[in-house]
Order: sequence, then structure tokens, then C-alpha cells
Amino acid sequence: MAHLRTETQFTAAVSEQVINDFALTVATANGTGSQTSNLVLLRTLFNIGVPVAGKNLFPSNIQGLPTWYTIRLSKDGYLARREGSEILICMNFATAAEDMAEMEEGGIVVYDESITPAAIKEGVIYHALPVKELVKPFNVPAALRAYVGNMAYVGAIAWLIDLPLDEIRKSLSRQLKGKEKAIELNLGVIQAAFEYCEVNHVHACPYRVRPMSGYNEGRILVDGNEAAALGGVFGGVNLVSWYPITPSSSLAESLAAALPKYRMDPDTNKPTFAVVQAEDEIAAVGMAIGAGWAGARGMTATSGPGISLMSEFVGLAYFAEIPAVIWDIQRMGPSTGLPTRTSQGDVLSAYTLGHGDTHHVVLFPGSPKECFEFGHLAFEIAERFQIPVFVLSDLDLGMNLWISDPFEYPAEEINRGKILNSAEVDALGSEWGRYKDVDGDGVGYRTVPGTPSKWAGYFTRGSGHDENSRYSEDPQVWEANLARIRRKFNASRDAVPFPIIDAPLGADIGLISMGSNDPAVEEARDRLRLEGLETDYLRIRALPINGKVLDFIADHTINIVIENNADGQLHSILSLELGDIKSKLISVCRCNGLPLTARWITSEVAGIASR
Amino acid sequence: MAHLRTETQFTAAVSEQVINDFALTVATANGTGSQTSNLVLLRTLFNIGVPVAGKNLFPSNIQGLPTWYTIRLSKDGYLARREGSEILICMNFATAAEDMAEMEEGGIVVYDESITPAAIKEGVIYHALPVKELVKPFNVPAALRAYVGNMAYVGAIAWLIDLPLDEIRKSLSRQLKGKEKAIELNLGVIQAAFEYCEVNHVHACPYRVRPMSGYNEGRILVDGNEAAALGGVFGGVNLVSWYPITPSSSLAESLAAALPKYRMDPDTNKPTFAVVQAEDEIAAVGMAIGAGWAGARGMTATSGPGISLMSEFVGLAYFAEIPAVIWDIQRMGPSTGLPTRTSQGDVLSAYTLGHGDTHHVVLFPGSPKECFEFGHLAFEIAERFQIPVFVLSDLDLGMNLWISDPFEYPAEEINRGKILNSAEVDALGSEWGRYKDVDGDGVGYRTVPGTPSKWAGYFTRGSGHDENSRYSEDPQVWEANLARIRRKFNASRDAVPFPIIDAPLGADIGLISMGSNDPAVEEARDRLRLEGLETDYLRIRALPINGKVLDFIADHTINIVIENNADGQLHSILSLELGDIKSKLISVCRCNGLPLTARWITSEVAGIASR
Amino acid sequence: MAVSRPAADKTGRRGKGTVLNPLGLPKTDYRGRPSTLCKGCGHDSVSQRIINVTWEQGLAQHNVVKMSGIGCSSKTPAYFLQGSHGFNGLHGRMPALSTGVVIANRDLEVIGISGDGDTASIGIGQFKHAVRRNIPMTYIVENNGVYGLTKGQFSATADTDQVLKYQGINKLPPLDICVEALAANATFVARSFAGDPKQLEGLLGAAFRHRGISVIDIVSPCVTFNNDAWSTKSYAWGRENEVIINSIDFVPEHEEIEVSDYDDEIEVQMHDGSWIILKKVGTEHDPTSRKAATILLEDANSSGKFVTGLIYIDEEKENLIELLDLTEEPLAQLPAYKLRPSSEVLEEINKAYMFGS
Amino acid sequence: MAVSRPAADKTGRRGKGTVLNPLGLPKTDYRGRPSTLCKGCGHDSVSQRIINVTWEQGLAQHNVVKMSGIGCSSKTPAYFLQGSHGFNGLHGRMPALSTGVVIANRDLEVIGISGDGDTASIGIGQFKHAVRRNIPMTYIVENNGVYGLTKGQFSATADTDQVLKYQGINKLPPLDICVEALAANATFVARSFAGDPKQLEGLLGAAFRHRGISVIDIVSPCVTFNNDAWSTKSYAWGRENEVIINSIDFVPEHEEIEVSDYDDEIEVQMHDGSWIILKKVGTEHDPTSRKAATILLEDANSSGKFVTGLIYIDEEKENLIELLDLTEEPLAQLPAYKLRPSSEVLEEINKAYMFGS
Ligand SMILES: Cc1ncc(C[n+]2csc(CCOP(=O)(O)OP(=O)(O)O)c2C)c(N)n1
Ligand SMILES: Cc1ncc(C[n+]2csc(CCOP(=O)(O)OP(=O)(O)O)c2C)c(N)n1
Ligand code: SF4
Ligand code: SF4
Ligand SMILES: [Mg+2]
Ligand SMILES: [Mg+2]
Repeated sequence: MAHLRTETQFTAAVSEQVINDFALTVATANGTGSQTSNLVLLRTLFNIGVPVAGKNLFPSNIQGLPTWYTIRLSKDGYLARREGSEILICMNFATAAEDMAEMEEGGIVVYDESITPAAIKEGVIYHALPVKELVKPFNVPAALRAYVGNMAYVGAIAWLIDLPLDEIRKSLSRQLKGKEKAIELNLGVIQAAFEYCEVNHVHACPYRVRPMSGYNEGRILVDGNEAAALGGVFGGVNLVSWYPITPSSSLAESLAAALPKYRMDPDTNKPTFAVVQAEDEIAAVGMAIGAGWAGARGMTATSGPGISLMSEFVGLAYFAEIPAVIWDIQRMGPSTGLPTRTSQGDVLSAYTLGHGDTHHVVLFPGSPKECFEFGHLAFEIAERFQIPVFVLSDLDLGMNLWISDPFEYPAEEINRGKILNSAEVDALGSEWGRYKDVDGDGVGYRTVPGTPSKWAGYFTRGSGHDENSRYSEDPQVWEANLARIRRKFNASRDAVPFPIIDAPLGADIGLISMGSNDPAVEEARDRLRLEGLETDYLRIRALPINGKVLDFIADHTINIVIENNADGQLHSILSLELGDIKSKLISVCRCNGLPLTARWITSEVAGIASR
Repeated sequence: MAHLRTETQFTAAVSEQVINDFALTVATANGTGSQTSNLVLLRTLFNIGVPVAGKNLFPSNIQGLPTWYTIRLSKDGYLARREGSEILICMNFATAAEDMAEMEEGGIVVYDESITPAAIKEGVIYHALPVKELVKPFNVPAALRAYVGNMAYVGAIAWLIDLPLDEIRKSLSRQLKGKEKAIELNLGVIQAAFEYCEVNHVHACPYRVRPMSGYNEGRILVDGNEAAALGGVFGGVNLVSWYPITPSSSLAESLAAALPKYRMDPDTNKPTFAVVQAEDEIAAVGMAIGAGWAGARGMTATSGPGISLMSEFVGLAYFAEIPAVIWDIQRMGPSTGLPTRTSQGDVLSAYTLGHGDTHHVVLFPGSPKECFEFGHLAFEIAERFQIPVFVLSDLDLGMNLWISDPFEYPAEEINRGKILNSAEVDALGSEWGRYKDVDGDGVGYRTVPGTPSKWAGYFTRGSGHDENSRYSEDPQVWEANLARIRRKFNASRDAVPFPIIDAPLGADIGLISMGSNDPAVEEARDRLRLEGLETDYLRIRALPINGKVLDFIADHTINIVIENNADGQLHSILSLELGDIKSKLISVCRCNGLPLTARWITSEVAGIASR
Repeated sequence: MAVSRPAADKTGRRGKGTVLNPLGLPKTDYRGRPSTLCKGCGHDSVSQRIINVTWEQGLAQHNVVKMSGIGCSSKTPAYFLQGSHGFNGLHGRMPALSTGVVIANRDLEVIGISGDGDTASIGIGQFKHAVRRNIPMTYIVENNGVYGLTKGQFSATADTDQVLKYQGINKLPPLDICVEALAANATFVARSFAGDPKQLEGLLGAAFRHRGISVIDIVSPCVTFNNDAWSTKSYAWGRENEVIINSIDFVPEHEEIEVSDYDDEIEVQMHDGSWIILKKVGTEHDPTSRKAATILLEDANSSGKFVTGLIYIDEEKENLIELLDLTEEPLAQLPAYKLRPSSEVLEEINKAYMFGS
Repeated sequence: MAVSRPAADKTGRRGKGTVLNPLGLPKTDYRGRPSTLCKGCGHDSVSQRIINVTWEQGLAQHNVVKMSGIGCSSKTPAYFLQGSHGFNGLHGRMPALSTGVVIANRDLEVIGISGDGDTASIGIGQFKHAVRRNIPMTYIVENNGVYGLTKGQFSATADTDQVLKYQGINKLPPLDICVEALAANATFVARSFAGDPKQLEGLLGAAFRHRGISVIDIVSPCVTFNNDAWSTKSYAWGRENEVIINSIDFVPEHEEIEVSDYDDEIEVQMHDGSWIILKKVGTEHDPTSRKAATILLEDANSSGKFVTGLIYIDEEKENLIELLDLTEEPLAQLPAYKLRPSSEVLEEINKAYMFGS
């Protein structure tokens, strides 16, 4: 490929260049297949070693509405969402004017020739791209034209920021699963666009890409839902019962794709799993609970509205003590809210789901690696404590590609928890009681149906029951049972993932956050440090909290709880666990459907600190 | 009637007698119709002026399981549940041994002859009652025998504690709606039993009833569910959509009985209301919301499991801003729990029901009078703020007969809130936007379908929307909308029923409670006073709380939150509202399916005070 | 036949060439906001049919409410009758909301729009019970055999062994909306095809006049996820295989109908006095016979036939509002004095519970 | 006929006079805890039928699970088969739980007990979808037309114009469990009567052997709230009006059956190799014909006939477990190495996503 400038040209230009540290936004209409182009760009950058993050801002719609895809390059590895972009690719007439208006001096705009810029901004460079003409020579069927046309901006970007075309080809063929004809066609368009720019535009773009080493090495690029699905595969999931809902559908669909690959019975080559699309979320979680009760590993994945529908069943699993795993890929609520916008608004709902006095174990993965880890760990916790376990991810972590440390093989063997086999239950005979707290951890021993013993059978119910699971309305029996369940809940505190604490030199201010906020918080801490403000950081990875969290809060003059919802739900839950030192907690939260930005967090925290 | 002793005999005996201050418990099997006998006893006592409370402890079953009915007589008007009874009526073989074992010295046991006392206790008097023989002469059909047989203990009690038979007749004919034959039959048995005792037993019962004046005068005897239903009748309810569930069914059924009496259209003599038994709770609340949206007053009544099922719909009503009234007659949860036991375990669920960031107005009636009041007030609040409003009662208040102040006619006219008629909306034209905060209280103006104006139509959705209710994914629009809803919620703080505060001489200790705990708390305060411990008392009647609650808490060294659930849910909610002074909050709660007792509260509070 | 004329004729042409309906309004008034659905989506053509019929019949938009669940289909109420109130509710819960609405205001014409997922999967329970209660409304299922809005999963109406791009093969048998409706004692059951405007408009015209619930199962292709020619939910398949059992002409109340009994026709008088005239096409089917309807559907399904038209109608059964015997005045419009009894009444009530009573 | 013998004969009598079943167990072993239902409740007699048949067939209790929703009917699993696991779940949600159970362990014999409220009101959605998925289980509806446990409200199977003491008149049409099952493509549909032990036991015997879901709608009177003679859910009415369409004899796998074709009989071979022999009674009905079943029910309902017996059976359709093609070993019993791929596999996966890949 002759199209790459020579190294000498590079060095010549370097002085005024911005290397691997800028953002570009592609504005298109959805349903035009631009996702392929965007992913090709992202993967190419990843593969040449540039730390990148892609955030897809898409509508709750199938075709024709505005979509923005922002790719942030950060040689320093800051991969949180960032406001503004140095480079704008305008492919959508509908939003062109607005999009262009947001460009700041020094910005570069590439636009489809069919769109005429509403206003030309001082200090902004504009490059027209005759997409239609560029595609024409390849005479593609009408249906594919828009799709292929999107490759044009890949070529333009390659020309703008020095993307090696051979790397693009690699990504492309990976994306198109090696379909040679398609690859050649698309690459042809990319190349045509590249050459068109080379010939017709003056290259004055300071934003450049340079292959780099370091950050990406040993790391993977994957979205949280896929990682979670693989976690389930290695967690021994037997039943995935789900109901489609954005942004959780891709988790279940990834499982449907991965399980046949990795989980066929080595002896019979038949499935050791079932994936069932239920009629609704109530049935979905009900099936998972039924499977858990019968000794298999059942899970479901949903989002806000599904969580609401699952309340009654989750309350049953809580009180009848049945293991189940529930993934909530949070989207913006209340109600239907914004199905394609991210949020952390279900924390309180999940923690206390169900009428009556209930509290559940909730896990908060903060990266694809943790999605994988919690994907199998959740089953261990669910079976050990015989409880429903929630894993709260969100649209940002679940549906966007993140650079992550690779998946780690589970350190612990699969442990099915306290299940008695026929020999064991025969040995105990009438001694055995389903809800007896033999070990003092509040967790009783259970049997599963099909256990060949006349002692194994017992009756499960969501109504009041005694240690032998017989129906009881006796007040003492009821209180004793609740007390045991509370014991169990407390026992789980030290069995769930511990918080990640970074408190190098004991700062006065402690930051507390969870889940997908991690990169933004870390970046914010660096920025604060530059402003001379040291902060410690604790990332909560599970509820209920344990001593580590309490100590951290006690050790800091101010603890600032950072979350992506309207009510400061995590802050509320911590407040309740704390008692006195609560007054040291200050809530900082917002809720606008977008991942938090480091700039926003920086200004909030700086504001509080300067009080 | 010759059966009553003469006054002289009375005065003679008075010295060693305990007048109008004891409790009697009737132990029977359910489905035997003993409820009639018990209610006759209760009403008779009420009508002769004795302050009484009856607590029915019944199983979640239709026939044959143990039921206990305890009547407390308290000349001083302490009508909370009380432990232990001086008089025990043993009609149930199954529980006789246990029941008798609980009797303390000085107690009196009346038992069906067919039951032989397991053990005779020192200092306890036993009277056998040959129920079968007593009923025989009346040769009643087999089906009715058990039912009629229960009248025997009414006679025995009349003999024991001096119940005037003519008063019993009155209550009986009221209970049997004047069916003369039935009345005579039952009265006959009562009389026979009375005479049998007179002849065969030595009367040594110190516990006596004396007609008294004062307390009961001007008061009514009614259960909370019936009061709530009447509140709905006067609140202008148009649609009652419900699904049967204990202990809320009698609320809806009372409405079905009362509405045709009081709410037929004066012009057409046709219903101005509909009562629809839905297929489940989701549909029940959905219908009420549909009616509210279309401009009618819709309500539903349910209990814990129903609340869980209603989450998604309540979230829609919250976010789309649609009025609806939801009664939760709380029973013991989690899950199916104990359907026939009381609890206050749904406070947190109701307050935050639904995924995403939600918070609802919740009312806590503390007496039948308040059930009536909130029964109509809830509609005013729901329509004024365009929100779903929860009213949390419980089994104790809802299904037991309470002595209460009479119902008060609503002081305010019915107010449908901000609804524009065609003239008004025409005048505004394109100016009007469904969700514009014109008045600064966060409440927009709405139109209802059928308003003859081309401007009136708008589109309602649970997804993101702008001031004109157009779909919007714009982050600013979303945030502004949530901010307005928050404004609305805060505006409601001073529009909901204020707390009832009793702080005569500014004690150090403040008690905070809600709902049906009221009589127990008041009694506890008197007991504490006797022990030299003064307490102030604030009874929360609604969430969200306002300044009055905060001030009260601030004004007291210790605030003790008293509630009938496992997690101290009200305490948690207050903690979150408080911030700093939270540390002054101490939780005292228990959860065993029984109404709280003054003795228990007394010891708890005394314990904390003496720290 | 004399009485049957193309609906358009009923509309007058007054100057400037714009056709106006009986209310003197141009059709453009009955439009909604621009559709955001995929180009060619069957749902958009159904919306157009609704616009045409409501305009031709001169329905007053302020008396119409548009109810829907969640899905691409359920979005469509935003794209027609801009002058009507619309309520895009919850997934599968449109029936309960609609029930509340008609009880609140019996004068409203309720048009409910749902999808096959919204009705046959999560919503089958509320659907059955709304049918059973004979809620006065038109219940339209825009049936494409997939979940469009969530990107192409199978719905409960997908055919056995159907293949979908991202989902593989569906092994389960479909639920048939018309069979389900009939089983639940529906009083108006029809099936149609988004690719057959004329017939659909006839059915809509009749549905709006029906006394109780009118269920119309419309095969409405999803061009993005389920429009391959071999799919029974595709345009191609529909055009190939549609078997029209009857077509409907509609005669408004006020017009005279000379009762004829050509045996290729059936006249049914609607509850509002108007008449529908069913021209039998092809098969002999009597839509007033439950048994005939049951057998028609059983045969069609066992032989894989796509029959369209009015399958069953019963104008005799009372609707929910009639069963409740509600007062004529819409409950939502009752004056305060009809909502709250007098203080004297409350006095009486208190007395009944009072000490000494 | 040779093959047909009273089931009791299959059980041997060994000393001490106690009859033992094929597993050598006395019937008492198949009892449950004492019933807390009202004396005479139809549900108790259904429980007794289940005890008899499971005992006679020698089902191993540890391989049976008893699933139920909420209601008096749903309480009954506590009153039979004390040796089996039981799960008294949520109101209307037994089907979902059962689906999870059979997937977890395909070897289990699932007996689901529900009520008319539990199935036809709140549970109709899950019921339809369980039927559609052909879950291998026996789904029993103890149908009394009321909500017993909540004290006598109407359920969705109550007859039109039925009167209940505290509820007044029911104006709505009933949902018919058998019609609903058939509409959802059920593979075994039967109706029976708690007052007809012999027939019910025959049906249960066949149901336990059926390949997919066996739906049995049993009129099971509520003596407390709905047993007046004029109620179609009362003992009296049932005894008066029952029209038996066939009675079932059951021939275990191992026994020889001389295939005869008396035209008053139909033999159906069950998936496990055993045979059921249907003796037609009264009406001519072919239970292997969907159309015949559909018409039978339509006629029965329109004429108010209470037909009992096996209405429809299809042994050909695969059940959900077969459709999922699950491995033979119950998923709940798989060893750890079948639940977690090796670390090498994970390495491969990581590589695929890794920088430089
Ligand atoms: C409770 C709930 N579950 C899931 C979803 C996600 N969801 C939105 S639309 C839809 C299915 C739509 O399918 P259909 O009703 O056939 O409409 P179509 O898009 O095909 O027209 C689903 C599952 C939701 N909005 N709410
Ligand atoms: C979600 C929920 N709603 C309501 C109830 C109250 N409830 C218990 S049993 C029952 C109906 C039982 O009727 P059916 O299924 O016919 O059983 P039966 O008692 O008649 O045998 C209801 C409504 C409940 N337990 N859960
Ligand atoms: S996805 Fe299918 S159903 Fe949805 S708008 Fe597009 S074509 Fe229509
Ligand atoms: S109430 Fe009816 S259904 Fe329930 S146990 Fe009694 S008789 Fe049976
Ligand atoms: Mg669809
Ligand atoms: Mg029933």
C-alpha cells in the first residue's frame, strides 16, 4: 500500500501535531449500518496500540433517527466519556447544522457533499466528501448503498489522522468475518475516499495517530454484556430465561451464541444448558427460580421495567431461599424512560426489591473483566447463600466496547453450596430440617428433587414456615426465621466482592463510587491532583457493605459518593448503614442519560472541597 | 328478663370485683361462625358504654383451623392489643391444652364439656359448658349446629360478667339484620347457657361489666376497611378496580356494597361508579390509572404481593403524572408471608415503588376516622399533584372493629386539580404544554380526552418527553423534567396531612410512630409517665415529611421511631431526610405478625432511656 | 348494489379542490407527527388506513383516544389523528388502561394499537380478559411475527420452524390472535393484511361501529426483520396467499338500505343503526355463526391458509359499559354534587355505627 | 377386553393383608399431611385420586415434584405424596416455576395443581405459554368457579349470570380451560369431575404417561362458596349433567395388547410404549382429531353440556425438553467439569479479543 506517508514526513510534521489524544464524532442516521464503519475504526485504533473508547449514542428506534458515535483516543489511557470532539464526521443531514455549530476553533469537519454547512466557523476546517460519487463506481445494490457509503468516512478519517490502511483491512475482515467480496468492496470505497481526500483536500489536520505500545498490550476490547455472557458460560449456567429489552438483550443473545460453542456435553455432544425466551419478565425470572430450586443454575437478564415486574418473584426467592442470578443492565428510568440511555437508577430498587422487609445481595461490575468475573461468581454466591443475586451493570458498560484486562479463569472450583445427597440426607433422617441453622451462618441445608431418599422431600412455600418448612403462623417461629435470614444476610457481607480501595497517602477527601463510573473517577482524581487536591478512592463492588467501607468512611473527613442517578441511591444506602458518621457523606449525582464526564466530576468535587 | 341480679347484690359484691378492666379470649375453630357470637359480645359491651377492642387472630384458611378472638375491656380507654386474658373460652379441642396452660392465677376458664382440661391449674376456676346438650332441644339443622352452638358461650359470658341479656338481644338483632326466627333461636341458646351456669356453677368471677358513660359517647364502632370504603364514596370515586387479597378484600367489597346505596345518579338513578374485579393486580391498578388519565377518580386496594405486582404501572403513573389512589392493607411479608397477620412492612416499598428514581406520597391513617378522611383526601392529593397516592393501613386497623371518633364531613369542596376545559385550552392555544410548570409548583395543566378543542389532544408516554409531551431523548430536557417532578414532590410536603404532635412540656425523649400503633404508643406514654418518664409524641400521617417533623426531631435529645416491621423502614426514611441529626434516631421495631403491645413498647423505651 | 358506494363519495368537494369530510375537514387534519418507522413498515400503512376511515366517517378527533402498549406498532398512534389524546402505555398493558378509559368516559371511541409481542406474548392475559369483558373499543394487532423494536426476536405468533436472521429457528407453535379472541368470547373478530388497503378500510369502518370489542388481527410486515418471501408475515407471502372470505361495505345510519338478499351478501345491522354489507368472496362463510367461525379458523390453520375478512360478529352481546349500567353522563364529567353525598347522608352513616344506636 | 383390568389387580397382596404396589409400598406411604380444607371439598377427592394412581402405577415419589400456585387447590400438594418435593409458589405463576424445574431435571414427573382463579384469571398468560411450549407435566385445574381461599369471589370460569352469596351476579362469560388449552395447541386435553373417581383416575393414569403437557380441567366443587344445585360447579349439577364421552383403561408398557378394533374403542400408544384404551361412551368422538375436539367443545358450550373424558391427545408433538435437545443427564446433576470449560478455552477466548489479535 503506497498511501502511507513516509516516516520522514511524520517527524517533519510532529511539532504542531496532537498525537493520540483527541476525539472524533461520527454523526449518522441509525439503521444505515454505520456501526460497522465505527467498529472498524475503533478496532483499528486499538490494534495499533492507541487507548480508545467508543460511546454509541443511539435512539430508541430502528431506522432513520440521529445517532452519534464518539471515539476518544487517549495516549494516557483516559477512557471515560469526554465532552466535545476535535473531529466531526457529518453524515446526517438532520443534525448537521447543530453538530457543526458545536465545533470549536481548531476543529475539523468532514461532511457528505449533499449537506451544505449552515454556517462556516472561523478556525474550523471543512472537508466535503462526495459519498454518492465515491460509491457509484462500485455499483452496489440500492439496499446496500447507504451501508457501503459509510465506508467513505473511514477512508477520510484514515487520510486525516494517518490510519494505516492495512490495519483497517484487518479490522474490516474481522468485522465481516472474512467475507472476501464484502471486504474488498468496502475497502475499495475506503481507499477511494482516502485517495479523493489526498487529491482534493489540503491536509492540515494536527490530530494524528501513531502506533504506540504499552497500554493496550495484554488487554482486550469487548463489551460488558458479552463479557457477562462468557462469565455465565464459565459459571455453569444451565438455564437462561429472558425477555428482550434494551440494553440487556445482547447479554442473553451472547449467551445463546456462546453456550453452543463451549458448553455441549463432552459425552453426548448435547446441550448442558437451555436458553428460553419467556413470554415476559415475570415468567423469565420464575423459570430461573424454578431451575434454581431444582438444583440447576438459572439466570435472567433484564433492565428497569423488567426489574419492576420481577419484584414478587424475587421476594419469593428471597424468602423461600432459592438461588437465582438476575442481571440488570440499567437504562434510564423511571418507567420506560430512555431505553437507549445509561443510568444507575435501579440501585435502591434492586437492593430492597419486593414488599415486606427484604434486602438482596447486589454486585456492581466496573469493567468487562468484572462482568466476566461476577458472571460466574454470582452463581457461587447465589448457591452458597441460597438467595437471588443481582448484578447491576448499565448501558454504557454493557453495550459499548471497553478496553479491559483479560478475563481471569475462576480461582475457585464450582461450589454448589449446601446440598445434601441421598446418603447424607438418609444419615440425618428426621434430624434434617430445610431451614435449620446448623452452622450458625443462617444457611440451611437443602435437597433437590430427584434425590433418591424418602427423607429428601420437603415442601417449599413463600408463606410462613418453620425449620422443617412446615406451614406455621406461630409468631415466635416467624421471628426466629427472619432473624436467621438476617444472620445469613450479614454473613454475606464478607463473602461478596470487596471494595477496591486506593488510599496511598491518606487524603482528607474520600471518593466513593461504583460500576461504570470508574474510569471517570480515576481521571478526575488525576485532574484534582494537578490542582493540588489529593483524594482517596473506594469503589464499591457489592452490597451489603462490610467493615472495609465503614473504615474508609471513618478515615476520611469528607466522603463524596459519586453515582449516575437522580436521588443518590448508593449514598442513601450507605447513610443507612452508617449511623453517626453519615453527616460526613455528601451526595454528588446527576442523571441526564449520559455517562459521567471527568470534567463534571472535577468541578463538583472541587466545588465541595473549596467550601 | 328476670335473670339479672338486683343492684343490691351488685354493690354487695363490688369490693373484690374488677370492673370493666379485663380481657377475655374465645378460642374456636374457624368456619364455625363464632364471629357472630364474638361481634355480638363486642357490640353489646360497646353499647353499654364500656371501651372495648376486639382482635381477631385467624388462620389463612377457610374451615377448621384455630382462631382466637380477644376482647379487651378498659374503662380507661386503653384499646391496644394486650397480652394475656383473665377469661378464656375454650371451644377448640385442638388448642385447649395450650390455651389453658397460658391462664394465670385468678383466671377463669369456660370450656366445652367435650373437652377435658389437660391439667387443672391452681387458682384458676373452670366451668364446663355442655354445648351439645344445650343446643339439642332447639333441634337445628346439622349444618347450623356448630354456628348456633357458639351462642352458648355468649350466654356463659353473660352470666360470668353480668352482660344484660336485653342488650345482647339488641346486638344480636342488629347482627342478624332483624331476622326474627334466627334471633329467637340464638337468644334461646344464649339464655339456656346462662341458666345452665346459674344453676350448675358457683359464680366466683371477680371480672364484671358495668354500664358506664363517657368514653363511648359520640363515638362509633367500625373497622378501618369499611371506613376507608365510605371515604371513597365521599371522595367521589368513579372506578374501583381490584383483585381479591386478604386483608384488603373487605375494603373493595364494602365499596361494592356502599356505592349503590349512596352514589346513584340523582337524575338517572344509574351508577356514577364502577366496581370491577380485575384479572390480577397489574390490571387492577392499570384500570385505575386509565380512569385517572381520562379524568375520573380511580382507586384500587391490595396488600403486599399486589404492591409488588403494581410496581411497573405505578412507575408509569409517577412519570406520566396520572392520578390514582392505591390502598395497601399491609399484611406480613416478605412474599406470601402470613396473609392473616398484620405488619407495617411495605412502607419503604410504597415510598419508592418502581425502578429508576421514584418517590411517592404515602398516607398513614391511624384510626377508622382517618381511614374515612384519607379515603377522600387521597383523591384530592392525587388530582392536585397528578400522582399515584398510597394509603397504608394494615390488617389490625383494616379488619378489626375499632372505637373511633365519628366520620367528619370533608371541609373542602372536591377539587379536580389543574384540568383545562375547552374554553381555557382554546384560549391558550399553542401556548399550552402538558408539562409546563406555569405556577412554579411543578404541576402542569392537563386536559382530558373528550374535551372539544383542537388544542386539547396530547400524547402521554412513560418515555422521555418535553414540556409539550413530545418524545425527547435530549439530556437537558430529561434533567429539566426530573427537576420539575422533584419540585412537585417537594411542593406536596406541605399539602399532605401534617403529623399529630403532642409535646406538652417539652420532654427530652420524642416518640415517633405511625398508623395503627397509635393506641399502643399512647398507652405506653401513660405507663412511662407513671414510671416518671415524660415523652413527647409525633405521629407521622404522611410521607414525604415536612418541617414539622424535622423540628420535632431537632427539639428532642432522643427520638425513638416505633414501627411494626423488621427493618425499621420509617426510621430509614427519616434518616435519609435528616442528615446530621440522624444520630439522634434510634430504631425500635419488631415483627411477629401481632399488633404491638404497650408492655413491649414500655420496656423497650425504658431500656433505652436508662442507658 | 345501490347502497354500496366508495366511501370517498360521501365526502364533499368544496372549492379549491381540497376534499373535505362530513365535518368539513381536510384529510391532512387527521394526520399525526411524521413516522419514525422504517420505510415500508406495514404499520405505517395501517396508520394510513385509520386516517382514511376516521376522516371519511367524519369522526371528531377529540372524541377518539389512541391507546397502545410498547413496540414499533405501539408507537404509531403518534403518527395519526394529531387532534386526539394518545396514551403510549406499558408493554402488554394497553387493555387495562383502555378499560379504565372507557369507564371514565363512555362517549369515547377507543382505538387500541398493539403488536404481536405486545398482545400474544406479555399481553395475552390482559388481551383475553379485555375480550371477555367486551370492552367497547377497536383492538388492532399489527402482527409481524417478530419483536421489531427490540430488533427481531420471535414473538408468540411466529410460525413453527420459522427462521430469523439473528435468532435461529422457532420450534414453537404460534398463538393465533383470532382463535384466542374467539375462545375468549369475542364479539367481533377479523383478520386482515396491511397490503390490502381496501379490505382493511372496510373492516375498520365496521369495527368503529361495533357495540363491543372489535379485534382485528392485521398481518403487518416488518420489512427490517421479517419480510423474506417465505415468511407468512411478509408482503410477498400475503399477496400470494391471501384468501379473502368477504369484503365489507358500510352504510351509515341515516341512509336507506333496500334489504336485498342476494345470497352472496349478508347485511348486519350495527348497534348504532347503521348497516354493514358483507360481500362473500370465495368460501361460503357465515360470520354470525360462532361455530362456523371456529371451524373456519381451525381449517385455515391446519391447512396453512391465510384467510382475511370478517370472521365473526355478534351485535347482541352487551358491552362492559352496558353491563355496568353506567349513567349516560361520562363519569369523568360528573359535577361535584354527583360525586359526594350530602352531609345529612354522612350523619345517617355515623348514627348507624354510633354508640347507643 | 383382555387387556383392561382394574388397576388394583396390578398390585400384589403380600401377607398381613396390606396391599402393596409394584414398588412394594403400601398406599399410606403416598399420603400427605392432614388436609386443612373444608370437609367435602372437591379438591380433597382429587388429591385422593392422585394418591391412588401414583400408588397403583408405582411412581417413585422422589422422582415426582408437586408444583402449585396459590389457593385452596394450590394448598393440596401438601396433602398427598409426602415423599415428594413440593413447591407452593406464587398466585398464577406455577407454570414458569414448573418450566424451570423440568429443564433443571428432565427425569422428574411434574404434577402441577392449580385453581380456576390461579389459572384462568391471574395465570392465563403463563398457562397459555406453558401449553404452547408443551412442557412435559400434568397440569391439573381444580375448577370450582370461585376464589375459595379469599372467600368466594367469582373467578374467570364462573358462568354468565351465576349468583354468589356475597358477590351478586356474574355478567361476564366464562373462559373454558379446555378451549383455551386447545387454542394454545395443547397435546392432551381432558375434562373431568371430582365426583367421578373412576374416570378421573383413568385420565390421570394416561396424563402421567403423556409426552408433553396434559391439561385436565376438573370440576371440583367448593362446598363452602359454590355448591348450590343450580351451579354448574356443584356436585349435584355435575352428577345430574355429566356426559361421559369416553373412559380410559391403561395398559403398561410391558403387557401385551392384542390390537383389536372394536369400533367402540380407540387405542393410543403413549410415548413410553404403554397403551391407553379409550372406550367410547355415548357420543362418537375421535380424541386424536383437533377439529373434532374443537367442535365437540364448541357444541358442548353452546348447548351447556358438561362433557367429560379425553377430549384431545397428540403423542407425536415433541415436548420442550426434546425441542431443546437437552443432554440425557439431568442438568441439575451434571458434574463440575461439564459446567465449566477449561482454562485453555478461556485463553482462546481472551486471544480473540486481545490487542494484536
Ligand atoms: C416490561 C417490558 N419488557 C420489555 C420491553 C422491551 N420491548 C419493547 S417493544 C418489545 C416488543 C415489541 O414487539 P411487538 O409488540 O410485536 O411490536 P413490534 O415492534 O413488532 O411492532 C419489547 C419486548 C419493554 N418495553 N417493557
Ligand atoms: C398476587 C396475589 N394476589 C392475590 C392473592 C390472594 N389469593 C389467594 S388465593 C386466590 C384465589 C384462589 O382461587 P382459585 O385459584 O380458584 O383457588 P381455590 O381457592 O378456588 O381452590 C387469591 C386471589 C395472592 N395470594 N397473590
Ligand atoms: S423494525 Fe420492523 S416493525 Fe419496527 S419500524 Fe422497522 S419495519 Fe416496522
Ligand atoms: S373454601 Fe371451598 S375450595 Fe376452599 S377448602 Fe373450602 S370448600 Fe374447598
Ligand atoms: Mg411484532
Ligand atoms: Mg377456584
